[in-house]
Amino acid sequence: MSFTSAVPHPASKAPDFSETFRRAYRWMLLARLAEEKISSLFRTGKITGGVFLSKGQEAISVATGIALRDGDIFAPLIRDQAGRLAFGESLLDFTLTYVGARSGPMRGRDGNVHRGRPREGMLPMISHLGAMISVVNGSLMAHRFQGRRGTVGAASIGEGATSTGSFHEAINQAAVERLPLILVVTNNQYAYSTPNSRQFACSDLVDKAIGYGVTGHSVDGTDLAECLKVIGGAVELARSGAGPQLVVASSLRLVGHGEHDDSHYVDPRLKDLPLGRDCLSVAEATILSNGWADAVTLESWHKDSLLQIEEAVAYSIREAAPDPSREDWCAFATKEFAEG
Amino acid sequence: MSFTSAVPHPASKAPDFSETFRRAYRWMLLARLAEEKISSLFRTGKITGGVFLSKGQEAISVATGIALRDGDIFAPLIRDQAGRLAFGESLLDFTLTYVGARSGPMRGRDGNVHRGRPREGMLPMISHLGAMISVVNGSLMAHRFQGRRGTVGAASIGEGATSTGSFHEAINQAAVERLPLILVVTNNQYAYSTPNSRQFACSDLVDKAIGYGVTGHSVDGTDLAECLKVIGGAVELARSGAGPQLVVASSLRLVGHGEHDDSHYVDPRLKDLPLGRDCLSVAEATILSNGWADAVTLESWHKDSLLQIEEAVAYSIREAAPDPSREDWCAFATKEFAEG
Amino acid sequence: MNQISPPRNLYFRFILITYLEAIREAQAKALSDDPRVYIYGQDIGFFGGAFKATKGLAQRFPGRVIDSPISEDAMVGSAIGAAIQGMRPVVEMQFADFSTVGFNQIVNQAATLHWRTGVPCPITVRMPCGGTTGSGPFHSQNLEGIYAQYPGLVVLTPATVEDAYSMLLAAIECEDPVVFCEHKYLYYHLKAESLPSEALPIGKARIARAGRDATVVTYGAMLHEALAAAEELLSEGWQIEVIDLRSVKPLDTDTVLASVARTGRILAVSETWPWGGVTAEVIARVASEGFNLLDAPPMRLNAKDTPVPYHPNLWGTHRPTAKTISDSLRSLLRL
Amino acid sequence: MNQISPPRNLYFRFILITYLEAIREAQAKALSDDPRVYIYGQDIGFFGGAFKATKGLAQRFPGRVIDSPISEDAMVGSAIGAAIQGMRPVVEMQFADFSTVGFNQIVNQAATLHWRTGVPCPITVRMPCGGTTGSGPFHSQNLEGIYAQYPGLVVLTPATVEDAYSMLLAAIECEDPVVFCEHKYLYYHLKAESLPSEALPIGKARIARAGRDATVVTYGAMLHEALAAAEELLSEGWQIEVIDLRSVKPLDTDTVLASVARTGRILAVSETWPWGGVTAEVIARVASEGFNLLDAPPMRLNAKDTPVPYHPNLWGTHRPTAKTISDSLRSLLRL
Ligand SMILES: Cc1ncc(C[n+]2csc(CCOP(=O)(O)OP(=O)(O)O)c2C)c(N)n1
Ligand SMILES: Cc1ncc(C[n+]2csc(CCOP(=O)(O)OP(=O)(O)O)c2C)c(N)n1
Ligand SMILES: [Mg+2]
Ligand SMILES: [Mg+2]
Repeated sequence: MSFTSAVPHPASKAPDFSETFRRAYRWMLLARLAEEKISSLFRTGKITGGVFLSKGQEAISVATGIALRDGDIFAPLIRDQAGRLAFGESLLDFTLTYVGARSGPMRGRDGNVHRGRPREGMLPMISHLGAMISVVNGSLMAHRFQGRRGTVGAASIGEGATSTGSFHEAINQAAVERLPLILVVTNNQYAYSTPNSRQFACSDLVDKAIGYGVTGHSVDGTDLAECLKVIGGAVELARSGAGPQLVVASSLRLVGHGEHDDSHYVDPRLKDLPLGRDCLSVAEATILSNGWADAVTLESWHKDSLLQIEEAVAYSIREAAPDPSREDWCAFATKEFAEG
Repeated sequence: MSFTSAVPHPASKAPDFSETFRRAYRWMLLARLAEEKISSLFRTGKITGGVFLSKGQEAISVATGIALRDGDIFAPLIRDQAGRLAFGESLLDFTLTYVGARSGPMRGRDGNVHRGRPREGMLPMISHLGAMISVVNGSLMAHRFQGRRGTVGAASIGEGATSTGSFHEAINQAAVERLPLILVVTNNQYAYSTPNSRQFACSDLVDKAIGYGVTGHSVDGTDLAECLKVIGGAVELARSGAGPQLVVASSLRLVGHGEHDDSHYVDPRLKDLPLGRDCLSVAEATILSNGWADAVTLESWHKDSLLQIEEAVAYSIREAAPDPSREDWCAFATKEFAEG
Repeated sequence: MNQISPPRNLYFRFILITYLEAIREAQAKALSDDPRVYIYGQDIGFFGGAFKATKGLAQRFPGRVIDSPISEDAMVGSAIGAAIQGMRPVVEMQFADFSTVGFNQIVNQAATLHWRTGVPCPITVRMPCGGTTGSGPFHSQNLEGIYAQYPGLVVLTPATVEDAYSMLLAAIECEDPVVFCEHKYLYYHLKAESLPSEALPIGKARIARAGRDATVVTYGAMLHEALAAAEELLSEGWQIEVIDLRSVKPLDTDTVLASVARTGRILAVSETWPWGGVTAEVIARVASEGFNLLDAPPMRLNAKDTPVPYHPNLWGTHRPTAKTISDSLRSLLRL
Repeated sequence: MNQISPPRNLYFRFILITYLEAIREAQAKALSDDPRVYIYGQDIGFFGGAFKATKGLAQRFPGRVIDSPISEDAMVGSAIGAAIQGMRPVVEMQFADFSTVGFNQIVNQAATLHWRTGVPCPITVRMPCGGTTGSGPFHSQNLEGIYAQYPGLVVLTPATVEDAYSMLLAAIECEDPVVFCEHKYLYYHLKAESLPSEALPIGKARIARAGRDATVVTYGAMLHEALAAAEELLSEGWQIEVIDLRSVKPLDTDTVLASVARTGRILAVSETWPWGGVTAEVIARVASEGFNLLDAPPMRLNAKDTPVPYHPNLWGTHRPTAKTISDSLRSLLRL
């Protein structure tokens, strides 16, 4: 997929960790600022429908997206802005879809987080939680049939989605077929308003791995360095033929379920726990303390991101809205099947 | 529920183990012989539709049924003839349903293993695997609302049904609600023709327990003594408030998936493994070696069972078949809703 | 109005009750009148539900308004078990669209139980349904035409504040499993001055507006588009009768035929997809049972045959509106 | 005939091919002609499937006929992913009735993909459907009327050996997701001498028997009941035209209207439940688009509004038969 220009392309030779970290950080920053922009547009009534933000989960998401390559499959969910960018989704796909422009990938037919480019490996989520995982499985089965080696597929879900039958059938299917699936479960402590105590009863979701016969990994989702190592490691394991990898990342949802939600139900004590940290500030601190970049550079990245976002938004809001009279109103690919 | 007369009622004081074992054995024997009778009727074309037998699983099933009491809930599946009898289903419910008599519990509307008496705690299975477990959960939630303490619910499934989303949602629901559910999974090595290697990838299905936060138990399903101890123990744990219990019993299906199936696909080597033993012969040996009964007594039990079966079958085949003209053909309980 | 008003307040003329509040009040009444009633669904407890249809109820009725895991199959399955044991469960789907993953328990377990065993299955599955701007393909669906095909299911589609209240109470009292299609578009748009103490029984349609020139048969949010269309045509001298089906299964053929007997013309309108569904059933019944009452070919108006679009421009064209309904009526009257 | 006959044998006049074998041969041909094709379902590999529809194929096409876990949702979901990546998956449901647990992937993921993204979803979901004696409520269902309501799904209902073969090939070639309703009652009952090399396209109905006095519109197993009824009425001097829809979505309204233009009378027959479904859609279309062609009220004949009964006595009354169809025709002709 075509990357936006914001971030230098990965060097062809294996990049060193600080370089990867910097790239990841810049995707996180771009995602955070882009989502803040959409949020402000939403508050001023310029966005129709729901707005779902990733705040607090950018590290997990970016670590997933950045570990994937062209030819891999990615099924992001509602809090994967950073991972989408890192996987190669252009900022315009994001802004055009949120404003519902006809020129966006969903052409105004579907919106916000439901965007994707299936042919390029970026699956467009349907709302039904857990439903995308088996679609990734099938993509990987296809690659196997086609003799395409070395590709992997990552699916992202929240802890709430682990209660769906679809999640269960899909991870078991991946295990039976020994597919290179990386299933990243972000445990952000809430499913909408529902706390973990009402969602599951195991002491740690990673304990599900053994019951499926897949490898399990746990990671502190607020620590980008950890996420890059653990999720990157899981992706490499899958790529090398070790079968499905279940990654459980802990974090806290630092925003409402959607921008309509004030999340008053969140237990304030959680915010003081390590998992309540903002992964972006943690990553920033890591960069500075390691001297991987100085404050001036960070500032320039920040400015640069804002510029790109302004550009993408300015372009997108000028784009034409969909025109019902130009729609063929036919759900079939075979147009002769259209009736009435 | 009313017990058939074959087997002495459980003494009100806790019966000693040998007594329980004898009762269990007699239900197993009755189930085995009753199923053989239905099988022969099927082969002579006297039974319409499918015939599904329990051979090789009577010990697991009876241990479940016998550990339950009046007021408990039981969701048997297709190989639970012994457990049904032990729980209190009359032999007539079995024969009347298999011949499709109007006077049977299903009145010819549904057949064979799909019978039940919901109000008496015996749930009538629908075919969709895994679907009965959450129905047991709800029954137990009702008891909690109603302040009925000390009841439990048991659901029986095969290892193949562990691949269904319904299984997953239901056991997780039971765990979250901490319900007194006993979920007995009989791993008989095959789901119809499908071997375990194509069904799941964990080394032992009991490893799923930790991922749900429920207690797990393993048991040799060919050994009645073990089944009575382990399943009986699990039921007591659930009754005492320890939450859901997952029991995984190993066995081998010693018959076809249904009587139409010659099960040529079964790996012959499995028959030589301990799990390939016939639980009925094993139980018989246990009885004799412990002197809990002598050969003459066993013989009399055998005769007695055959008599009951002949009686039930003779009665049932004389019963009237359903008469379409006497049906109201209305699926609603509220008859005014019937249309045309 | 954000908190629940204690019932008596509801009768003060100056307080207006929305369709959504009527649903909440009906649940409050059922919970207080009948100890067998409980509510189960995602985020419906302390949080009060995605649409606030249970706001305050968990606090008012401790332990009887329960948050479920994201497990629609188990949500419905457990309700069936509880109903067998004598409870009156109300299950809230967060959106009707998500009932497709609880589908099997509804259509194969709940719907068949009474016919198979003689034991009724009195569960109510609340399905917030229908289109609203910007909701897109998976938060806008109308599935009444899917569920109504299954024997044993009662499918209700309240179109007014009064019906939202009294039909939900009737659903909870009903011995049969009820799919309760509450329309999200009406949640806030509709207001009434008070809640009714009595109502038409399940299965009876209502003449929402009397007329003599043509009959519009519809339900749910489309009722209000149809009423607006009827108003518009009045200015052109046409008197349009509008029938609110209220219940699509059972379907009140008699009321529809009696109306067609007066008007000789019928237009059936639904918000959902054109193949099959309520409009096909209504027109097929009228054509076969009331053929000689018809002075003109019966007409149907449905949404377009695509998923429900996200963008308001597209959504506004996808579903019927007062304008497209009056256009259809004009051609029906010309026939 | 127990093994697969190599295709050439099929053209020997003395070998009769069943509907079931036609389905097997179509899959064999698709597998050998198109490397993108694979088959996925429970027990379909070494075992050859619950009905033996894939017998021998796993051996003939190693690695391309795959046993799945009992996971209908994941079975369909994975087929969708494979289709996006360029494959042509065929999914076998062991019984159509079990598709209710794979329902969401079919109606919300497969059906919407092309409209949402422009990327087609060429999957074929084979659904052994329909009643057979003693099969009961959960092994007898006909769900074409459920799936046809969803935009984006093609729903095929082959009624002959020839169509079972050519329509399955057409389904696999089709760019759209296809729900392929193969009727279990026809599996062994129907035989043909050879398999066709060409066929009508998807969406075209077929006049199975020409007549001038009335038109019966039906599909699947009911076609043969209708043909028997037509034969019976011939002895009474009536010439009944019988239309085999072949495809219920898209639905060939033109062929139906052209027939009604000749006969003036229509009876729509289905094996499934009376509310909605194919007969409602057919009659609603004819009534609205062909009103003036009708000399008598259009009629419908469906199964009774209960689950499908287990006992043969009840089953025989639950579904339409040649007898009830000819009775309906007699009253239609009297009208
Ligand atoms: C099958 C299904 N049921 C219900 C919903 C409604 N819903 C949307 S998001 C959500 C909460 C998801 O929580 P989680 O999986 O933890 O993800 P998070 O929002 O925390 O990232 C729910 C219940 C849905 N989308 N799909
Ligand atoms: C959801 C669903 N899919 C498919 C089937 C068809 N089917 C009936 S029994 C069976 C095999 C069950 O195997 P298992 O659960 O191991 O039980 P066992 O027969 O071995 O006792 C299958 C696939 C079904 N009943 N339900
Ligand atoms: Mg969460
Ligand atoms: Mg098994």
